[in-house]
Amino acid sequence: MASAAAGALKRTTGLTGLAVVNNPHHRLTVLYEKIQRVLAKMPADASYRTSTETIVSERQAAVQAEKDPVALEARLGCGQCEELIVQAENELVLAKKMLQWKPWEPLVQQAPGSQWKWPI
Amino acid sequence: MFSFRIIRSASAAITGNVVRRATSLKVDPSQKKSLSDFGKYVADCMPKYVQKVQISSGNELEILIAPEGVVPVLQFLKDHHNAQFAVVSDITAIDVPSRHYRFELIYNLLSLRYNSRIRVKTYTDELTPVDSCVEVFKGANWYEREIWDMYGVFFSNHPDLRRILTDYGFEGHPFRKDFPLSGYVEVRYDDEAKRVVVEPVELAQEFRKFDLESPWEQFPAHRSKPAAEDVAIDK
Amino acid sequence: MANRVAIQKTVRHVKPLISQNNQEARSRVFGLYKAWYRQIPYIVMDYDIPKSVEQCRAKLREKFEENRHVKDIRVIDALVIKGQQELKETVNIWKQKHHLMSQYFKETQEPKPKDFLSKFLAGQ
Amino acid sequence: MASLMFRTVRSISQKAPHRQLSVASARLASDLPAKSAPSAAQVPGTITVEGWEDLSAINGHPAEELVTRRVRVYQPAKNAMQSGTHKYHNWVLEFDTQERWENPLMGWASTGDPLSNVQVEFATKEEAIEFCEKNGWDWSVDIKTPVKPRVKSYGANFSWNKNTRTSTK
Repeated sequence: MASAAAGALKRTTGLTGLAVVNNPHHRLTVLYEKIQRVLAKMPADASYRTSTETIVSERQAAVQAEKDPVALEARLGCGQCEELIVQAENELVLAKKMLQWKPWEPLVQQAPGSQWKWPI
Repeated sequence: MFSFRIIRSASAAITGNVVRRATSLKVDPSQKKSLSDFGKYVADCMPKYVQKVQISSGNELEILIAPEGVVPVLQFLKDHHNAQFAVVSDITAIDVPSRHYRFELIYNLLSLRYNSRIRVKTYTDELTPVDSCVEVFKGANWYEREIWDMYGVFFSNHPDLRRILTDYGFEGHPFRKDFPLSGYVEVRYDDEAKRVVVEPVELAQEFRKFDLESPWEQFPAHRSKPAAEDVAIDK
Repeated sequence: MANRVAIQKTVRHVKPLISQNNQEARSRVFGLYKAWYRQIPYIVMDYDIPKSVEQCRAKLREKFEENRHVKDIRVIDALVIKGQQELKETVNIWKQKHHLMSQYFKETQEPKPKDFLSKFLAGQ
Repeated sequence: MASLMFRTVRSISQKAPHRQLSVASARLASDLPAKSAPSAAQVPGTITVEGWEDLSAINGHPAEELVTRRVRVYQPAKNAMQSGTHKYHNWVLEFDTQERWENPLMGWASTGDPLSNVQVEFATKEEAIEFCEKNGWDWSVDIKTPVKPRVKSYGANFSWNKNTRTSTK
C-alpha cells in the first residue's frame, strides 16, 4: 500500500478518538507555518525557540518532500500523520502560552539552602 | 532503550576477568547520557523555572523547579515535540518538617512516544498556594484533591478542591509528620443517641515505640555518594 | 540565659491564598458567615437534627468567634476555604446527621477536668 | 551521670497565653537566621505579611492540645553500650508525657493521649524551634553538653611520667 492512494484508502487510525485525516499535508503545512509565526515573536536566542524551530523546519521539509503520507510517516518516525497533526497542534498551543510565560528569563526564585538536601 | 538489569545470582558471578557484585544495580551509561541530555535540554528551554536537574538511582531523571513553574514546565513536557509526556502517572507529596518549605510535591510523568519517564519536583508550605495543573492534565484532579486532603497543600484554580479520602467533619491532614498515628478521634455507635458518635481517642494499649533503626551507619563506604547525582546546567 | 530571646519581626512578601488585603479577607469571612446563617434553617430541616435554628446559629457564631484572634490574611483565607468546603458538604447533604451532631455539638464527650478539684476527682 | 548534662532553653512566654506567644514570636536571636530577607522590590501578585505565620488555627490539632501541651526538643542520648551513634544526630520533637493508666482487664498501659507516639525529626534545633513557633507550641530545648571521655586504663596507674594516682584524703 505504498501508492499515493494509500491515504485515501485509510479507514482508521486504530487509535480511539483519533479520526482519519484526508489531507494531512495541508493541515500539517498550515500548522507548522502558524508555529513558525508564533516562534518568530520570541527572542532569537531563546533556547525553546531555536530548538522548536529546528524540529518544525525539519518536519516542514519532510512534508514538502514526501507527498505520500505513508512515506512521510516512515521518514519522520513519530507516528501516523494524524498523530503528527496532534503533536503540531499541541506545540502551537504551547508556543502561544510560552509567549506569555517567557521561560527564557532568568531563574525566578532560588530554592532555600537545604530544600533539596536529602537525607535531612 | 530504558530497560535496566539486575544481576540476580546471590553470589558474585565471575565472567572472564570481571567480578560483578551481587545485587548491584547496573546502570546503562547510554541511557544515563540520554536522560541527562534531556534534563539539560529542559533546563535550557526553561531557565526561568528549573532550579536543578538530577538523576537518582542511576536512571530516574528529576527536574527540580520553582513552585511558580508548575504549569509551564508540565505544559512544556506534555506538549513539546521532543518530550510528549502525555500521561500523568502520579502526583504525590512528602512532608519534611525540617525544611523551610516543608512539603515537596512530586509529579511523575510518562511519555508513551519515547518510552521514558520523568519526575518533576517542587516545594511549598502550609500557606503557599500552588497552581493546579488540572488545566494541563485532566487526570491531576483527584491526585491534587488527595494531596489537599492528606497534606493540606492548597491548589489554586483547582476546579473541585475538596476532601477525597477522609470522612466529612474530619479535622487535620493525616500524612503530616506531626499528625499522630492513631488520629485524634474514634468512632462508635451510641445506643442512647441512636447514631454514630465521634469522641477523642482512648487507646486501651498505647502504641509502643519500637526503635528498630540500627545505630550503625549502613554504608560508610558510600558516604560521599549523594542520593541523586546532579546534572550540570547553565545558569 | 543571655542568648535567649529577642523579639524579631520580619516583613515578607508572600503569595496570597486568595485575598489581596485585609478588607477582602474580611468580606470573605462575612460572606461565609452569611451563607451559613441563611442555610441553617434548611440544614436543620434536611438533617432532622434535634437542634433548633437558634441553637445552630449560636453554634455558628461560636465557631467563628473561636478564630477571632486570627490576623494573618493567609490563615483567614485558609479557614474560609475550609469553611466553604464544609458548607458545601453540608448543603449538598453529603454529610449525615451524625457528622453534624458530633462535629459541632459534642454532647457525648465529657469535658476534660480543668480545675483542681475536678481533676482530683477524675483521678488526675 | 555526667553524660546527662543538659542546658535548657525555653520559649519566653510560657506563662503568657498562647495566642500572644505566636504573635510576639519569641526567638533565639543569636541562633535563628532571618527566614527570608525582605526583598527590595515587591513581586507583583504578592502580599506583605509581618511577623511569623501562626498556623495554630489551621494545623488540624485540637485547640486544647495547643494550649495545654509543651514540646520538648532534644537530641536522643547515646546508648550506654558500645554500639554506634549514627542515629543520634537528629533533633527530635516530642510532646510532654500525659498520664497513663493501667487497663483494668489486661493490665496494659492505656492512654488517652494520641500525641504520645508523635516524634518529628529535625536536622537542627533552629528548624525544630521554628516549627514549634509556627504551630504555636510552648517549646523547650535540651542542649547536650559535650562530655570529654575520661581515659580509663589500668596501666596508666603505673606510668613513670604521670602522676595518675591521686590521694583520696
